[in-house]
Amino acid sequence: MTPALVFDGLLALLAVAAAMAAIGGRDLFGSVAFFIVYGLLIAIAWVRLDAIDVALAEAAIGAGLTGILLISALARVERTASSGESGEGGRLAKIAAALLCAGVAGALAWAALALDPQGAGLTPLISEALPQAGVGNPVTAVLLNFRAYDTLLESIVLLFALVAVWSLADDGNWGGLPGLRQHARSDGVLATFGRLLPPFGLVVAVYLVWAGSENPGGAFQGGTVLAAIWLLVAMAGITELPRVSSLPLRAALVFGPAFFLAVGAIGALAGTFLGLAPAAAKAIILAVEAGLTLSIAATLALLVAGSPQRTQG
Amino acid sequence: MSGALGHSATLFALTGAALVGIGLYGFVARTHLLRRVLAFNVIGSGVFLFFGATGFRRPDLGADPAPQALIITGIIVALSLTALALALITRYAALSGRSSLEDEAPDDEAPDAGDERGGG
Amino acid sequence: MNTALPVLLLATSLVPALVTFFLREESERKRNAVNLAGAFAKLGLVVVMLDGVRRGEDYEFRFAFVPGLEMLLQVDALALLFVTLSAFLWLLTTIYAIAYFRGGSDLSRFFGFFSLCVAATTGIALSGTLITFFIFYELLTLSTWPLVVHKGDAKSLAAGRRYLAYTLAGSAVLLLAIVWLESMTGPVEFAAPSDLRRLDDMTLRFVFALFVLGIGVKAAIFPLHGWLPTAMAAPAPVSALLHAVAVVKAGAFGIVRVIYDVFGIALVAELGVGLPLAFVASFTILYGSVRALQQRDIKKRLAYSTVSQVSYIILGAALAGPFATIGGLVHLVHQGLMKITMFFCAGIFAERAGITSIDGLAGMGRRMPWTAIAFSVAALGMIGVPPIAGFVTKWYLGIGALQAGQTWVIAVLAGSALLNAAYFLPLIYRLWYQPGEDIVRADAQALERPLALIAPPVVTAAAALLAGLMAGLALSPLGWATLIVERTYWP
Amino acid sequence: MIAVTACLVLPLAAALAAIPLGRRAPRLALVAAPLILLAALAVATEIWRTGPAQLPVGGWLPPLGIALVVDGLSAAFLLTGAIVTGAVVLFATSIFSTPDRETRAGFAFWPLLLAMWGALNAVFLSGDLFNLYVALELLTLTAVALVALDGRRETVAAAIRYMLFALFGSLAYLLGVTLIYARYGALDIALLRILAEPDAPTFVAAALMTIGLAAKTALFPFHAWLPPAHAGAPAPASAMLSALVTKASFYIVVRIWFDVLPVAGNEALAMILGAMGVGAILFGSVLAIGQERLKLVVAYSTVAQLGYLFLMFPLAGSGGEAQPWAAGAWNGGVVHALSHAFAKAAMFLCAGLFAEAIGHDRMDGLKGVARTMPLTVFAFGLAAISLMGLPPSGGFTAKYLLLTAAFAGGNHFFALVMLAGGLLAAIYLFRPLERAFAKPAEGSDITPIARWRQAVPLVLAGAAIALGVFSAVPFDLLRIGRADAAQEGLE
Amino acid sequence: MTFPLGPLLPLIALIAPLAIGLLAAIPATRARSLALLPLAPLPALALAFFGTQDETTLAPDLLLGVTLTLDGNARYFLGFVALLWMGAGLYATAYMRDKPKIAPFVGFWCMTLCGNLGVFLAADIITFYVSFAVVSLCAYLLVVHDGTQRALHAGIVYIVLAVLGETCLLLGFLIGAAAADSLLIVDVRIALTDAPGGEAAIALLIVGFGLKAGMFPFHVWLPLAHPAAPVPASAVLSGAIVKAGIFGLMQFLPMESGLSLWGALLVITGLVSAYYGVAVGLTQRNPKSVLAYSTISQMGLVLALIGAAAGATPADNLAAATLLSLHHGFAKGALFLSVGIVAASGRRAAVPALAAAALLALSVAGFPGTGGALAKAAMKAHIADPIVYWLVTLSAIGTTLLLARFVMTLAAQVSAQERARPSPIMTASFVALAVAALVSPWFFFTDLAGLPLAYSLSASSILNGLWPVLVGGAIAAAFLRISPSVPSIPEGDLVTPVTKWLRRLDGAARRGRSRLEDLPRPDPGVLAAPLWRAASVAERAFARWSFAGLLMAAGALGVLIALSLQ
Repeated sequence: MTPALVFDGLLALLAVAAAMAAIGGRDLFGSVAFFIVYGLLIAIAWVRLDAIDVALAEAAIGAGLTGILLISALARVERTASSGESGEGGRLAKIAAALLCAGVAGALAWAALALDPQGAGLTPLISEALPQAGVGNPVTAVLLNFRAYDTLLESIVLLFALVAVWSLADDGNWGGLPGLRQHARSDGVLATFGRLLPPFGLVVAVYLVWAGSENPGGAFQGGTVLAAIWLLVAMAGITELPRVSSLPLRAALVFGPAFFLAVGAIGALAGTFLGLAPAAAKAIILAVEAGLTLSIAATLALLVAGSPQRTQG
Repeated sequence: MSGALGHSATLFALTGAALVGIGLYGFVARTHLLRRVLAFNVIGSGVFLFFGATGFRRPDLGADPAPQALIITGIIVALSLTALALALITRYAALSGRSSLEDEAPDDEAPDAGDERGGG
Repeated sequence: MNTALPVLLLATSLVPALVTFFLREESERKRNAVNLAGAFAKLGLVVVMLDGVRRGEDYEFRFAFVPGLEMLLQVDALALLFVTLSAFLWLLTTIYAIAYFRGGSDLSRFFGFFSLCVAATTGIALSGTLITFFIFYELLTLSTWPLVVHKGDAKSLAAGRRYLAYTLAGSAVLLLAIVWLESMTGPVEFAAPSDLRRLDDMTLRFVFALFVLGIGVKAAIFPLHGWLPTAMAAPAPVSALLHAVAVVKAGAFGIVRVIYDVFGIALVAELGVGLPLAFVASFTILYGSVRALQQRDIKKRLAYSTVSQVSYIILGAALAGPFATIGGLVHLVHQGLMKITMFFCAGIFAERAGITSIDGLAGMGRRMPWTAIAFSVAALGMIGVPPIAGFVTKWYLGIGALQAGQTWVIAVLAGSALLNAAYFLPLIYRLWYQPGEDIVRADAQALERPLALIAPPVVTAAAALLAGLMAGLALSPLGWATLIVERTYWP
Repeated sequence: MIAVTACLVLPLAAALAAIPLGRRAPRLALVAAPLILLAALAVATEIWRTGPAQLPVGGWLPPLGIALVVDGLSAAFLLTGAIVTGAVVLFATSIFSTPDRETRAGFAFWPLLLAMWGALNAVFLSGDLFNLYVALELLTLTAVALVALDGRRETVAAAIRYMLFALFGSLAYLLGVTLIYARYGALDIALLRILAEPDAPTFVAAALMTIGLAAKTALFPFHAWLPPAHAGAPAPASAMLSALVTKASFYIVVRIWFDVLPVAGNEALAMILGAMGVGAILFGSVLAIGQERLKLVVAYSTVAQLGYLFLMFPLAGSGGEAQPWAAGAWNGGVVHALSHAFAKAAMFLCAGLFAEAIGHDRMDGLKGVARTMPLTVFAFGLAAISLMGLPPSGGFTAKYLLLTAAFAGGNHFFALVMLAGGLLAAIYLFRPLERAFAKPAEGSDITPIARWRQAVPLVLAGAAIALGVFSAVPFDLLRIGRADAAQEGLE
Repeated sequence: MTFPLGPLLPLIALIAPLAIGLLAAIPATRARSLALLPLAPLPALALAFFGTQDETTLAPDLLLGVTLTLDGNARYFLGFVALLWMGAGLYATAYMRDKPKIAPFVGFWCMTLCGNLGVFLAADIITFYVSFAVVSLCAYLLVVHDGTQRALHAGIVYIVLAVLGETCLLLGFLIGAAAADSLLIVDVRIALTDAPGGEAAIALLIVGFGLKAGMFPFHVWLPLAHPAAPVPASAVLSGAIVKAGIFGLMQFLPMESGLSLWGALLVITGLVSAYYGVAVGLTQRNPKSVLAYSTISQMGLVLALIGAAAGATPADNLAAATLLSLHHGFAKGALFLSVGIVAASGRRAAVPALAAAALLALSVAGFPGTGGALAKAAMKAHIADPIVYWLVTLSAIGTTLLLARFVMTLAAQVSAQERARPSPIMTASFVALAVAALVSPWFFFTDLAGLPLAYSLSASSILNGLWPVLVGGAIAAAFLRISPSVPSIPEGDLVTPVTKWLRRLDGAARRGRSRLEDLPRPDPGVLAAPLWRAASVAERAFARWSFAGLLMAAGALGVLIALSLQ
């Protein structure tokens, strides 16, 4: 029982406990809080699994952003709906559900144990093809070169999630300002943070995107940080999120995936769709990453802000 | 060192499976819609953990980058779906004043005894 | 050229149908022109083919749906018999319908489906494979339903519902039979019958029963005939062409095809399924006549008479001797001519004089002489009074039955002839010899207008008379039926 | 192959461009649609000439990179999707175009529709399991958004219920993909076909993926989300949902079981899928018969028709030696999916036009609509013919192939269920048709609809019929690159 | 369209009447067609006299191939029938001049004539059947021509029995033709004896033809129909049309093979008809119905003669029957015309008509010297069986009595206006037929009776013919004086009870059916309701996510288990 294994064991137990608390909790806000804790524990687990990129993503998006979304949704639902806390469904249904879920988990465990312990997956192939990928970090290589098509689709999914969220607005205030009015006191703590943090955030985001090509980081993580900064500024009341119908905003949102798609199309004209010549690969990947970061930041921020609720400032 | 880490891969795989089970229970059994979205995210992270763990069976070669990339993509997709789900739920709450679907008992009124009250 | 003709024959009613659908409601002249042109063209083609087929030409058109699953339009003598009948009667019914519906509503829709239905009937006649037959068989159901519900009132909708219930159930059974057979023996072609020995006898009998059940619905065999009397809610031209000629004949034609071309007479005899079918047909003949006797509404009585008459064809096919077959086939034409005349006249009585029940016919002989004459000639023909066409069928069926050793059949024929007399003679008697109400109805000239409404029944009555009188001619229905039997079934 | 890339890039580019364009999006869509249709056509002709093709994206060969696979099956679905979506785009320009100022629905509809089209093409072309996951998620996201487009309480609730089923489905599918990768270290379909072996991880993966995709295809008993969702969505959206979105996940199930893991499949699995199919046909039909709202009838009809698709699994491989064509059941299932796409899209567009004309969606409001909207009723009729599986429609060819396979394989029960399904379909589809043909109720003012808008569903319905008549071409197309498991079945 | 082969005269003989009938249909030539009526049978008469015997004319396109021929007896039948139609036609031109509905009368008159001639000329069974049907049907139209209530009632009875007769004939012909496998009457007759169901066929034919010839018990229509018809029509009905039945029996009954059983039965029914006709005839008041019953009686005798032929040499009997029919045709035709004339003439002008009628009556009774005597002699010469011989001779008494009754009732018919005189054409036609009746047997006796003329002049045969007439006359005279009250049986005797019984049967059937109809019929909608309710409850359950979620998890496990059962 090496100390690492003990740590991992503890970590796993803690995560499972947090998850059970989040799921079984009586108070909804408590559950969300436990969920965020659970997210961080999982991020640590990723570090233990030597997957730093994923840890970053899990922390930033899995725990952070999803947490914020849940909390803002909770606030809005609490205001309009009478939601109380109590167990529902008969005892019989509960036991059946528990049994079935255990069954599914058991099946998964059975499959996991039956896997070949020496399975190496695609590691050898990737390391062999890495030199032509134009980037050092294998994860970014897979993300933006070997399986660039997945990432392209994924970015479009994110963008259209926003379009879908926007489409749930009232017809009345279409074209208005996303999200609710923020009224932070001008001299309050939030306002000071709003003025202090942006420069640091900006630096961190740019670094994350730039470093992503060689070591953990990347467009998504950088974009999330930028989004956080923009939200902070908006919450602090310093700037107002642009109207939904403003053209520059929409251009910014669409720019990332559109540029990526354009790169792909040009590649196709030259023979293979999304084909990046090894020489120019690094430059192109970085350009694409930059574009993606911009769009992802805007999209994530607006996702948190939600559909347009107000027509004037 | 490598041996221990090898074990932790299976450990995390099992944790992933457990998380999927727990998340599934929350997703299916709880009627409050926000709880279901939360449970969905728990299952999601469980699946990714399971996937990541299976990608780390050979610590000597380092974590397999392919699963990592796929997991990052998965997280973004999960986020998008969660965002849409939450927007729908908020809109539904605003329109109907309910936090769970009509045909399912809202959390507070369901009597403990007997099976679920259908209808509605 | 030989492959083009069958398609052309089909097109002469398919094209007008599609064109009429897209014509506006008001463009009546264009619509009438298109339909009449189609009818004349079809008649012309039929004449050309009659001559060709007699000289031994064969016209064939193959079109593969799925490779191996073929649509085959084949013009053999049997097909031409049916096509000639439907072409000739389509022309007359179109003329009749134009006059009948002067000023009616939804006419583009009506004539569209009307021509489509004739196209389906032609398709059924020309079909060379079971699948082609089924396709057109279904097209017939679908194109006749809108005609049955044409009036749109509750009664015709109920009739339409009942019609669909019967015919669609029948087609499901037919499809079951076809697929069951073809899954074992591969696609079945009429001209080149594949050996059905792959299935054991019991299954073959069961499949044959399914075939008869499926097609029997349209042939209005008892107990599948329920839809025919209720379908009388449809307007007169519909019940004239469809329920006297197209639909029921398609059913009878189908059974003839199944017995002669799919199973083959030897197999039918070997399986011993011919006799039960003959029993069923005979029962239907008598049942139909008895029920007709009880009806007070003219069209209902004619409908039950159709139920009984169509089973003559099936009886002829079931007895499967050369004479019985000739009798069955020739009755296909004779019954068509006679029955359509009576439906025309019933339509005229209903439309022009508002008479639908039998008692209303009193004294109409004087007021509407031409209609009454046509009706009487057709009625006498149905009873089997020579020299009108009906007796030729009864003669051949009788001889055929005796040669097949089934003497009981002539008793059925006699019984049915008496029953026919029992329910038709009172009509003729009322027409001519019972004094009409004294209230002064519009004088005869006013009632029997326009000519286009009155001419068709007179023409078909004359045709029925000629078909009987000149039965010996080579090109008469009897001559052609004999040619069919001598050329294909008993060379 | 430029055409394949065009099929992917054009819709996604158009979707992205539609966001900033806002009010001018309909014009963009009208320009993009024909181009994409041309691209799909080019793909089909390309593989018709040179056979199936595999295109590694970014030049990286699998298992490292993602490969786009184009064979007969994908080309057929691409082309069908292009035609249906093209028609929906044309139809939607009359509903979702607001030239003066941008509205919420006007802004959201076009990007979502074009993104959905891109997702569909991505699914049909992708040869990588995880890539299929991402494409499937984009499809589900846009679908849920389109369902909730109306913003009414019922449609948002329906969208949430759809989302719950879809989330479970995607998680299950994702879990399956992870297990496959963990087990074989590869995600490419062609590679996996060679590597696959029947062992624990593969079984768990296959089970999860099958149930996940069954939920997304709304196969009985996981169908309950479909009717409220498809009936609530605006007409063009529900056409896309019923015709194509459900088919995408069905396409993936076919890929998995016939291309990736035929070796893992066994008799028991085929029977379970068959049983669920039978449940769908019977349950969906019974519920469709009782509905009062037309869109709900059409939605439940989708639930029923999807049942036919899954009958393909138990029947595959039992083609029988008598049939001249190979893989009858597999072809039948696919042709049924394609003809259902055309017919259901046409039917939903017609339902939309009816709702627009009479102001509400209840069926009794349809009285007399055949007189004022003949083309729409004709289109609805043609679509109904295909759904009932009556000739000469695509539905019939598919039903015939499935029936023949059922009989050749000896499982008569499935054959009977299919025939019963056809009859039940006739009941619930003739209820609206019957009201359309009825006499219009007094005082029901039906606002007239432009003829060109009525022509769009007619073209789609015509395509469903043409698929039946000219089914030789799609049949040969489907043969290109067909998995041999399609012929031997899953055992 | 192949041109008919063989001599054309038979065809013309048939087509001529049709042509004239057609003229009547066209309004312009309607008046002239009545005038041409008597000429209609001319070609047939010419054929009878000059036509070559046993020559077949074939018209393959008509019907199923019409073949006409003229054998021995047919020639005589054709001849006297044609003459009778001409006479009646002449009478009709006068009779119908001022009456309404000339066109239908002339039209159906000609069609009946054509059918009648066709019966005698037909060589194939189809033409025979068609002609027979045409005669039966068109005769109906003549019967109901006046349109009175009595005529219509008579028409109904006539048509019902005619249809029954037709059906019987059809069945008989079918069995015969199927056995003979040919349409020619000659082959059919030979095949009938040993055909399967041959006896049944013969019975059916006897019923069919007997009904036409007024054989008991199928005679009921005759006394109703003949009197109801206009005078010329009744003359033809009784004189010529009835003979079609007789000729049919002569053509189809297979005499050669000694059909003893049916022969005997025929003789018995013939004699029964003879005596029954006399018995009921005596009770009648209307002279026409008396004549009708006399026809039944005379035809009974002819049937007996044909029946007797079965045993002995058939050819002679049939020839004798032809002679008997010939004489009866002329006489009965004339007598019917006499009724018309007497009715149209005043007391004074009626005397010669009554005298002539009485003379004809005597001739029918067989008073020596008249044509009737010869015919009776020819008949008696060929009856071998003594009992039959005596019965036949005694029947002469009955006939005399009946015809005396006829003359009495006729006398009562004299028209009230003293000076009324029948039109000369009427009397001319009556006289012609009367003379033919009295004289023609003399010419044909030798070759038809197969006996020298001298035989009839011999003492024994005269005496043989005389005494029954005298006895009959005496009884009639006695009856005249004491004029007892004779019970009056309604015309058509058996018809009234039978119709009452039929009406009761129909009522019962109608009541039975109405009870059947109001049985509750299950409405499919009602049956489906529980199914639909159960399905919608299940649907609501499936829609609930907590249940559906479980279902999906269970489904996944189920599939997993199914797969791992490998």
